Amino acid sequence: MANEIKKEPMFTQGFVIMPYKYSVGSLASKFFIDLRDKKKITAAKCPKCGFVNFPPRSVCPKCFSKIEDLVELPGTGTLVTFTQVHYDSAVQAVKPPYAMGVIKMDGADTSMVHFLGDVDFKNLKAGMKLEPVFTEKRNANILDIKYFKPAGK
Amino acid sequence: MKEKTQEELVYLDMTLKMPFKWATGEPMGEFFRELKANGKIYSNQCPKCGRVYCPPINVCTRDHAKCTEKDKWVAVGPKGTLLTFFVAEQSFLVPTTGEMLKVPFAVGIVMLDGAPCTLQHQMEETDPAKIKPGMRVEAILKPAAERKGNIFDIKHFVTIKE
Amino acid sequence: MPERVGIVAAAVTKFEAAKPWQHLAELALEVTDKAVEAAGISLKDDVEAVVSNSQDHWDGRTISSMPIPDVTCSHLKDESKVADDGAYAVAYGAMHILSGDHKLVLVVSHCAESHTDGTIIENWSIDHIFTRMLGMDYTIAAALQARRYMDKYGITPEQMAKVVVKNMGNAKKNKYAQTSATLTVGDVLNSKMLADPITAMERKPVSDGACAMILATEDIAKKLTKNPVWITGMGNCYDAHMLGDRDLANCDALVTASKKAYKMAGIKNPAKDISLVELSDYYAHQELLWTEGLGLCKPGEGGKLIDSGKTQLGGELPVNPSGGLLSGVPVTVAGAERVAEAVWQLQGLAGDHQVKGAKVAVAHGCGGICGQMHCVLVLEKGGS
Amino acid sequence: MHKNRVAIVGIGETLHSSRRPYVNDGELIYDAVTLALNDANLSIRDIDSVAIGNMDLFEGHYLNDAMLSLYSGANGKPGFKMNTGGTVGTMTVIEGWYQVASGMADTCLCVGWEKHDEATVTPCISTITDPAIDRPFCVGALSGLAVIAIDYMNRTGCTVEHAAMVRANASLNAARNPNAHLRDKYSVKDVLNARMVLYPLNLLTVCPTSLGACAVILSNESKAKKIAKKPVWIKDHVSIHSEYGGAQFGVNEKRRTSHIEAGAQIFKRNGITNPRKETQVFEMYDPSAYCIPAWMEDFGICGIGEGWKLVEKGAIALESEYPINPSGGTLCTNAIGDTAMMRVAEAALQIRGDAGEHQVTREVKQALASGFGGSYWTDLFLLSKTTD
Repeated sequence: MANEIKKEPMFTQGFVIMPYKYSVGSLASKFFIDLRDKKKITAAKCPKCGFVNFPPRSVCPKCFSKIEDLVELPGTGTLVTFTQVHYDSAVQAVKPPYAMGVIKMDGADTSMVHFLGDVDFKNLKAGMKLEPVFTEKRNANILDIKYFKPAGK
Repeated sequence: MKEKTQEELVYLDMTLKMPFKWATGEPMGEFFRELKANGKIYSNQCPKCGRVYCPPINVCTRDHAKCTEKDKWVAVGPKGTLLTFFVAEQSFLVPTTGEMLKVPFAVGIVMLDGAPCTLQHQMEETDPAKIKPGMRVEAILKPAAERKGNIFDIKHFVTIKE
Repeated sequence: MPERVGIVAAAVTKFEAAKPWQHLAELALEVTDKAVEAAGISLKDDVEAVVSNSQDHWDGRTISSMPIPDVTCSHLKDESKVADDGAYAVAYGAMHILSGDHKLVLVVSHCAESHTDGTIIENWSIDHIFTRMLGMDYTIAAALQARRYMDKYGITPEQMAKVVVKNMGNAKKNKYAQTSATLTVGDVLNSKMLADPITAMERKPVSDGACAMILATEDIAKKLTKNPVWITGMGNCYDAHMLGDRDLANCDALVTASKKAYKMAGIKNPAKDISLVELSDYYAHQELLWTEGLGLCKPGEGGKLIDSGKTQLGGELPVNPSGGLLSGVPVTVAGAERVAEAVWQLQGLAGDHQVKGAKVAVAHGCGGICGQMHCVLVLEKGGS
Repeated sequence: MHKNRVAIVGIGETLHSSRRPYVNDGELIYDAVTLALNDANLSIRDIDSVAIGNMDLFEGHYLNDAMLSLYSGANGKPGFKMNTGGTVGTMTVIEGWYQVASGMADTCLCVGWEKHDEATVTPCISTITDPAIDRPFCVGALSGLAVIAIDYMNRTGCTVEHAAMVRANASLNAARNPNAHLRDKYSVKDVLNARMVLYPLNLLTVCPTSLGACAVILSNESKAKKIAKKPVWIKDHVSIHSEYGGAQFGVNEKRRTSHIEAGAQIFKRNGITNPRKETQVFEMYDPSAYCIPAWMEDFGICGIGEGWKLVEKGAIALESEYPINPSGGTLCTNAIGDTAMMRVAEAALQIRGDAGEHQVTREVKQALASGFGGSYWTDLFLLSKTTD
C-alpha cells in the first residue's frame, strides 16, 4: 500500500516507579530482630512433623502446617553450591566480582542463598564448613549477615 | 479472629524502578510526528464501519479492518466540547516520573471538532465550580520549537467563549 | 482421552533483539492476523474466545492485556489473560475446548524484552523477605543450579557448551530465529564469563516477538485443515520457590508434569516414542537438565545424551531443532513458541530444520527462578 | 454445552481490613486456603491443582504465584495465574472451572488476594493506561467510575440521593458480615455529607482499598457428591471483555456494554426470562454506589430506568424482594485480587444458607455473582443449589 506510513520509530521514555512497604510477618520479624540484636540465627520447626525450615517461614514446606515458634541454630553451615558473579546489574547489592552460594545451616532441613567472603573463589568447594560474618550496623534484614566465610578461618 | 500483639514488627521498604522505552507503534508514531511537525491532531476512521479513533489506531476494534491508510486520516480540533472531567485534589506518586503530582490537577475528556472522537488531556482551569460538561474548550499546543513528538506537545485545554 | 484438541495453525513474528516499529499490541496483532490467515477463518465471526498471554512487568503496564481485545477483535467476546509462560496459555486454550465451552480459540502471546531491564524484573520475582535484597537474578540462580548439577552428576562445561553449539547451528536453518552462528565449544567457553560457570553465550539473549495459535475441537480442526496437530497430553507443576528448598540438580516439578502428560497421551517410553522435543533452554545447562526431567534419559545422563549426538538435528531424538531460546525468543512467548515449532514439525512445515517423519513432539515451557514451574504438552500428527 | 458439572465444595474468606502488619502476603493467602480446606473438610493433599489470581504490580512481585507457592499449597501441583484486573477473582474461579470441567483436575483450589497496605494503589491503577497517550492523565480507577455515574444519571434521572441509599443499605449489610472491611452504619444523610473525592463520587460512594484473601475449592460432580454436604453448582458462567476505552467513550453509538452482553447470554442460555424471580440473590461487583442501580438494568435484572426506582423502594435490602450484596459488597470491602472471587463465595454461602447474620430471608435456589474490571470487562456466574 503506497500511502502506508513508516518513517522512524517513536518511543515513550519513562519509568514504572512504585514504592512498597512489605510486612515480613510475625515469625520473620522475630528472626530478623534476633539477628539484629543478638546475632542469633533461628529457624522454624514444624510442631507437627519436626521439619526445620530455614530461612524461617511460618508454613511447613513438608506438611503445610502452621509454625509459630523459632528454634535456635548453632549458626554454622555447609556449602551446597556456589558461583562467582562477574557482571554488573541494576539490582546488585555489592560490586562484582563476588561469590554467592546456597548454604545449608546445621540443624536445618532446607538451605538459603547468601554471599560468600574471605575466601578465594578457586578454593570454594561444595561440602565445606561455613560460618556467618555479621554486618556491624544491623537493620533487621537479610543483609545483617554480611556473608559466610570458611568456618574457623 | 484476633491478631496477637507483638512489640516490634519488621518492614522492608523497597522501590521498584523499571526504566522503559516503549515503542509507540506506527499509527501513534505518525500521530506524534504530525503533532510535532505540523501542530495537527489526527484521527483515523475505519473504512468499513466509519468508527473514528483518536489517536489513530491500526485496525478497527469492531471489524478488524485496516485503518492505516494515511490519506483517509482526518485532522480534528483543536477546538472541542468537554464531555466530562475530573479534578484530583489529593497528590500521589506519578509512576512514570516518580515525582508527586502537582495538585489541583484537572483532566478533561474532550470531544474534538471534526470527527466523533475524544481525547483526554490536562485542563488549565482547575476549579471544579468553573468547569461544566458541554462547555467549549481548545487544545493549546506548545511552540513548534519546544515540541518533542509526545503527548505533552499539547500543553492543555483552555476554556473558550464563542 | 475422550476428545482431542486440534491446533489448526500457528504463527510467530521474526524474533529480533528489538522491534522499535511495533507497539506491544501490534506484536500481538501481527501474529493474530498471520495465524487467522493460515487457518483460513474469520477472526470476527469464527473465533469464540481469546487467551492472551503477557506480563505486567515486562509491558510496564498493570493488566498488560488491556489493548489486546482491540487487536484481536474481541470486543464483547471472551478474552482472558494467563500471566505465566506461553505454554500455559496454550494449555488453558485447550481446556476451553475440552470443557465443551468453546469450539475455536485464539491463543496469543507477546513480549518485548528490549523495552526495559530484565534483571530488575527477575529480581522482583524472587522472595522479597530473605533473598531479593541480595541482588539475585535468574542468571546468578542458574549458575548456582549449573554448579550443583556439575557437582552431583559430573556434567562438564564442554557438555553444556555443546548445547549452544547445537542450538545456534540449528537456528541457521530457522527463518524466524534472532541469531545463529557456527560455533565451537571453545567459542562458547571463551565468551565473557557472567556467573561461573555460565558464559554470555550460554544465556538466552534479549529478544522481542510474539506467537499466536488457533485451537479447535476435533471436528472443526478436521474441517479446517488436512494437516491438524492434536494435543494428546498436558501436564504442569509448580516446584518450591526457594532455591534452598529444592535440590537444584533435579527437576522434580518437570518430572511430575511430564509423567502426567505422557500418561494422558499413552506414551510409555518417551525416548523411543517421541520424534522431537522443543524445550525452554533459558540457559545451556537447562537443556541437559530438562531432557532428564522429560524422561529422555536417566537422571544425571543429560551430558551423555548430548555427547551421543542423538539430540542433534538429524539424530534419533532432535532437541530444539529450531535453535531454541538460546538463539533468541522472549520470555513468556517462549513456551508458546516451543509449541508453534513443534506444530510446524508435525505439519511438515518447519522448512530447513524439518525433522523427517516427525509423528509425536513434546513442547515444554517453564517459568520462574531456575525453572520453578513447568508445562509439558504432547502433540501428535493428524491427517495422513 | 458443558460436559462436566463443577461444584463449589469449600469456601475460605479472611477478615478484611486496611492494615494487617502481623502477616506477610504469603501468610494472608495461607489463612484463606486453610479456611477453605477446613470448610471442605479436606487436606492440601486432597487438592489436585490450583488456580491463582492476583495483580502483579499491586504488590510489585513478578510471577507471584510462583513466589508464594509455598503458602497457597501449590508446590508439587499443577496450576497457573490469571491477571485481568478487577475481574481477576472471577477469572480465577473460571480458570479453576476450566481445569475441572476439562477433566484435567478433579479438585481445584482457587486463590485470590491483595495486600493493599504494602503498596500505593493509585499509581498502580494508573499504569493500566497506555504510557504514550493517557497515562499522564489517569488518576486511578476513579475517573472511569465517575464517567459511569454521570452517564447513568444523565440517561435515567438517578440522583446522588439514590447512590446514598445504596451505600446506606450496604452499610447495614456489612455491619452483619464479620469479614467485611468497613462495618460502620451510615444513614443516607451521612453518605451525602461525606467528603467529595471526584464528582459525583465521595468518600462513601466509592469502594475502599482493603486487604484480604479468598479461596474457593471446586470439584467435579462425582467427587463433590462424595465429599460435600452442600455443594453449590456452577450452572453457568460467561466472560465478556471490551475494547480499550482509554480515549474512546463510545460516542454516538448504541449503548452495548459487557454487562448487557453477559446478562443477555447467560439468561438466554439458561432459559431465564424473569431473573428477579428465577434467581434470589445477586452478589454484584459494585465499585461505586451508582453501580448497583445502573448495572441491574444492564444485566437485565430490571428495565432501563427502573434500577434507581427499585433502590428507592428498598427492593435490594437483605430481607426484601431482590437482595443485592447482602455481604456489603465491594463498596465495603475491596481487596482487588479477591473482590470478584468474594462475590462468587458470598453467593455460594447464600445458597448453602451459611451466610450467618447476613443470610437473606428468601430461600436461595439460584444466585448470580459478577466481576468487573479492566476497561469494562465482565464475568458473570449463575450458581445453583441443585444440578437441574
